[in-house]
Amino acid sequence: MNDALHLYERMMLIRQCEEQLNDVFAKNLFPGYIHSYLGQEACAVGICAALNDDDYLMSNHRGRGHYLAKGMELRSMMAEMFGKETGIAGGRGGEMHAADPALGILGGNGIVGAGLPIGAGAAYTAQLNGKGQVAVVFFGEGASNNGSFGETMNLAAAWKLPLIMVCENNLYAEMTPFANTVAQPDVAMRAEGYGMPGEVVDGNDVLEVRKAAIRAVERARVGAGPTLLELKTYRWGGHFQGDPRKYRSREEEKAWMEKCPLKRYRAFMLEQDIDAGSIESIDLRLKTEVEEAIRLALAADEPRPETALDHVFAGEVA
Amino acid sequence: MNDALHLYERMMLIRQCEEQLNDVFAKNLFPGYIHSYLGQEACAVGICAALNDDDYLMSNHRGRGHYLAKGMELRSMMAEMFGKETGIAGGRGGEMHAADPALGILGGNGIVGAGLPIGAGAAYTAQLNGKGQVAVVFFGEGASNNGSFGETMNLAAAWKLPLIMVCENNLYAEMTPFANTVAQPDVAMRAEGYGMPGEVVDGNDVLEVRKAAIRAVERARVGAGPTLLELKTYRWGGHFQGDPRKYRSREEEKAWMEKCPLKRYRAFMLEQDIDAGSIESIDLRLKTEVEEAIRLALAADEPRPETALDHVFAGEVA
Amino acid sequence: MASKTYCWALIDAIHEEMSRDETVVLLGEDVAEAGGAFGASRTLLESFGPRRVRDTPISEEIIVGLGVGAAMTGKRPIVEIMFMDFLGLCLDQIFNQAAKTHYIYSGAFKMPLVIRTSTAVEMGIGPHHSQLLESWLGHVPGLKVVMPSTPRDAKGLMKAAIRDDNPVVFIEHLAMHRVKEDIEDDDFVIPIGKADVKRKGRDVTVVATGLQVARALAAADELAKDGIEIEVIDPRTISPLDIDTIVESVKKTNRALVVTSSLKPFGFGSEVSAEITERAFFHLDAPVARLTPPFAPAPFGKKFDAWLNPNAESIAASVRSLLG
Amino acid sequence: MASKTYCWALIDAIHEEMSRDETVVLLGEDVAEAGGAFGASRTLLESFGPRRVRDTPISEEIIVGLGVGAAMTGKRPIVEIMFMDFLGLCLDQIFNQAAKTHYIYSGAFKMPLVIRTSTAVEMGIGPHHSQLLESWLGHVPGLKVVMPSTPRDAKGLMKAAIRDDNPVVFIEHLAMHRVKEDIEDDDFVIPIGKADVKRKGRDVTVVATGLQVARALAAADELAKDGIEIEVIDPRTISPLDIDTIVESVKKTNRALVVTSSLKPFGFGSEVSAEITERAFFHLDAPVARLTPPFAPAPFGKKFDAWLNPNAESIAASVRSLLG
Ligand SMILES: Cc1ncc(C[n+]2csc(CCOP(=O)(O)OP(=O)(O)O)c2C)c(N)n1
Ligand SMILES: Cc1ncc(C[n+]2csc(CCOP(=O)(O)OP(=O)(O)O)c2C)c(N)n1
Ligand SMILES: [Mg+2]
Ligand SMILES: [Mg+2]
Repeated sequence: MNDALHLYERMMLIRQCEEQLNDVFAKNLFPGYIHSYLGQEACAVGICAALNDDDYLMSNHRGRGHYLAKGMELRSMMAEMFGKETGIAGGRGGEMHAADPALGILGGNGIVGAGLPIGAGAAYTAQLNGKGQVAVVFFGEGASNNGSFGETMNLAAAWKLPLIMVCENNLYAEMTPFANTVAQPDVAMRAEGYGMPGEVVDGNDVLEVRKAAIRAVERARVGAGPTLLELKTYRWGGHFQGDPRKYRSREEEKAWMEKCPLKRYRAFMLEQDIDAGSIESIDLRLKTEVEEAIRLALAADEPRPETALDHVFAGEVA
Repeated sequence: MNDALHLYERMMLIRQCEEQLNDVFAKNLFPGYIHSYLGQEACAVGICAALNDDDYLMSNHRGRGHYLAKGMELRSMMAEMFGKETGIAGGRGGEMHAADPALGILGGNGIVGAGLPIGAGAAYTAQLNGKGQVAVVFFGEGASNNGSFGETMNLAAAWKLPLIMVCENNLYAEMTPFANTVAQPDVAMRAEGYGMPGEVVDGNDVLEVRKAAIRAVERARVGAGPTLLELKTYRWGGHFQGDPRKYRSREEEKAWMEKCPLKRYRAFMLEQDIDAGSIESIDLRLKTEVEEAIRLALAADEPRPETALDHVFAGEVA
Repeated sequence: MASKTYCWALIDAIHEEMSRDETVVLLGEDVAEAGGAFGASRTLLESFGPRRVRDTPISEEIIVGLGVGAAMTGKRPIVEIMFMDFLGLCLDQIFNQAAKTHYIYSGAFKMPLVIRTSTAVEMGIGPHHSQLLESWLGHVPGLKVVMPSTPRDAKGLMKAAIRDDNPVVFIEHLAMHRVKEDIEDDDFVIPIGKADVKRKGRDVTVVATGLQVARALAAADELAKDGIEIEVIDPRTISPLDIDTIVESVKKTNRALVVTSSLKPFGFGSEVSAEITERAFFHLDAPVARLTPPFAPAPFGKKFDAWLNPNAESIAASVRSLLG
Repeated sequence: MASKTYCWALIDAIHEEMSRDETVVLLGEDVAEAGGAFGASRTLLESFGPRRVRDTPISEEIIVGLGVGAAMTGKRPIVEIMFMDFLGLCLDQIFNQAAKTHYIYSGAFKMPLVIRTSTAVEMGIGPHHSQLLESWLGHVPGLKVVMPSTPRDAKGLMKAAIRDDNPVVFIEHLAMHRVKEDIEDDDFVIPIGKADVKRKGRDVTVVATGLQVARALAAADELAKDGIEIEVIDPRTISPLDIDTIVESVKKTNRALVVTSSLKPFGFGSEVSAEITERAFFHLDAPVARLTPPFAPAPFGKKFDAWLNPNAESIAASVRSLLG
């Protein structure tokens, strides 16, 4: 698949996952909360387009987009979301946790902000390895108010770690508008004070995101240090599915849905003379693939409860 | 005493304390570590010159200068440093902890950075009270790398708290030069990204410090929000007395001692035709007062060890 | 008298205290505009305004620190840490600052601070949202820790916590938020540090906390059918623990079981066991038993939780084996 | 064979492991240029260079987080938290991240991380620098916790900790840094999870940790003069605890005393007491006794510390009262 189509394909894969999961949730077939990635597809896909398999990625509680963009296998990821035995973490991680060491995907997190220091640790490994690897850490604008954010910016800058700090600013942290918790709404502006570059990017434009990512990754690979990218975007759904979203207007939501990253990119592709047929066939294939993944996930066994006692410790080596 | 002499008097009081305590330490008569304030006198005095008794002050592990500048009674403070029964905290706080609610002095701290959120809490009280009070929190440049710093800047700015964040940048955190742990050496530059003003000030010039403090306090009193002041200064001694200071050169120390805040201010006073005699009489008086305070502290009783069980809880009101 | 949920009982408690004392304030993530992440501070913003009921950034350390500073300067703050799984981000402010300040300065500052927090134990939300960590807090001198198991207890203890001049960590069980109970309309407090005998019995003393109280009572009904009468004690306060009430009961029953949703090693059960043993050893006919989840994190999913946690059946079985 | 201090034994251990395995790195405040705030990493920067031995900012959360991320990606980091009193600033990274990652992902990531930390308990430095908090850590599944009481144990356990694929919190007693012992020159490890019987005896089992081990041995000498022979067991590992060795001893002595420098409620003594009682109840002639400081913060000054903490005399007295 060519590059242009690949970006689209990844975004559509995420879109399909998120839409179909919402349907599953509406039918009461999903166990627990869904932190939807709907509307933010261009962020994960644009960033990961700049990464290699051996680059590291640390995610957060809203991770499906990140996982899929970095290449996680769909079915075992999906099964994990449902907490099934066939899930990539054996069904113990659930909706907020999936990982794949082979792709450098270091997992999700239930603790807001906690991924930042871990991402820095992976970047330190990359620096020690000296093979030009980088680490990316995704976090929300809400997380940027946690202490871990300042510690990470400072240390990454001081050590010139190959770390790309990606803030997905979707304007809300749970039910609280970001504007209510800050005096200055651009997270990227905090970078300079710590001695690292920060950049605001249109997070709904996958090409802009990819461009910014390539610049940041380039810097990181050559030892020039970290970058903070703030991707301005929007969480179409509530904090979790079912959240009544009283804290914002339906108009605001509609305005942002107009800026749909897929719609925008589809228009661009058509301008580039990519034929509508190949786009449609991707849509159809992914729809089916995701349906199948969800079907399999629903049908899969729950883990045996006794397995709760496995893996508390790794085997000893001493 | 006029204003000009008052600044001098406070600085000299601190200077006397620090020098005489070093002597006591050298004679092995001090119980534990001394975190010397020698060289930083203009910071505490310049800032506190802008404060009223009902303004709040939160200190850190290097607190004697702050306590004295805000007006803490010398003898009970000194006795506290020695852990004596007559100490202002009953001798249980020791060298890192003294407080006086009547003067808004909320205490020292053994945990680097932990005073910042507490200072913000006092500022929130001030804001609620609506009587134009402000809160000041002192911390080192090393503390600015702790998570609490970012959290405090952000919240103080978002809530427009009447908080003056005073970073005494004395270039070292324990044995580690600040430059080794940051990419950007001006702590004040971090303020803007959080939407609050930050200012670098010559921390060895008491008049400059006072000017900056007055500006910041003014802003705070009228509800315009917090300010970050970075006072560039130098810790003449080691991190604690006895530290061999291998991490820096004797030349660097000498160069900074040339910039002695007292020497500088004395020169200014003489230029202002303040007569040398009144300066000298201050010197003499303070020397004696501090000698006396130390003599009393040394002679005072240790607290009875059983009192270790007092004050674990306050009496119940429910 | 009105029937109230655990959640509304808490809101009522805070509402009443905020009305009677204007120094009471409520700070935390989503507590104001959203009425609480779990709806447990609804109406408070409307009643008391945005200065006293205030949304904070996601900054756990300063959330508690704000409370410490405000409490030292004359306010009676309630600060909220949404899940107690997040304690690791703010524990310094709790154990070194809130709990020690009165002590260090020999009483110069009171610390009338309530740290309101929740456990979602057994709700299937996975390893970072399913922990009950009262044992950590019980190890801290200068801190009080309460954990109510009924709406009425929740209300009375919240009011006591707000009026207390010491820092109190108030642990809510989210899984109980919708449980209902009749609660009188008058002003009342439930004293911190006082256990409640939820059922009288003679054969075995069962000390149960939080979610396990109702299960112990269910087990009691079952066991009664076989003529076994257990005494169910809910300590309600984790620290300081009302060990006297427990020991008195054990002296009568000669057997004790401790049931918790928190982990066994270095846990609540160990503390109660050690205390009972120390004080009533020669009254014991059998060693104090501890019934807890096994020593592992809680994976995602309710099936795991159901398997891991004590329930009425396993409580009844433990009682029988103690007698057996 | 060479006589080594506790401090140098630790440096040697790290030196040896850094030499044999280049994935071992050391990160923390003042660990590199200054050779450690307490001199406990001297020579390591010179030997292994600034990429592997690195000074960090005063950022406790990221210090541990760096270790977590590096351990997940193939390194074997040792990260240092200067005093364990600072745990409240980094506990999330320890208990939610380091301890649970292997578990959550069903073993996809190993976590060969050592969190090196110190207690200055009993050194008179005051309330924020005098705490022993091993009980918190022992409550965390997936975490190992060791606390050596001699230079040789320190060396062998540090080497074992570095080679372990699990997160290990390594607690050093600063007050013991200058204690000396002969240590063999060959490569050896002391297995984590194995208690050490420091003295054989028949009358009372004394379980002592850290600073209290030497005092228990001193008390043993005193008591022996009166024909009382205590068995002194140093668990060395706090979690997982080698309860078998302890219980075996109690089955012989029928009496047990636990002595620690950490606080009693929800503490180490409670855990050991509960476990002994559960497993050896019918062998016990008396309740398990716990000798600890009283439940209060530690004020500034050595006199307070001396009054608060157990010592050889109070240990001997407790043993006598257990016997009689
Ligand atoms: C330390 C911590 N505090 C609070 C929460 C509860 N919580 C979960 S998601 C969330 C909002 C996060 O907002 P943001 O970082 O903007 O990410 P988004 O959900 O918008 O993607 C909060 C407060 C948590 N999980 N961890
Ligand atoms: C959280 C925490 N980390 C580390 C320490 C140990 N420590 C005490 S003072 C200090 C240096 C602080 O440096 P700075 O903030 O610049 O203040 P200064 O001592 O220079 O006045 C350190 C690391 C501590 N007390 N608390
Ligand atoms: Mg957001
Ligand atoms: Mg400094």
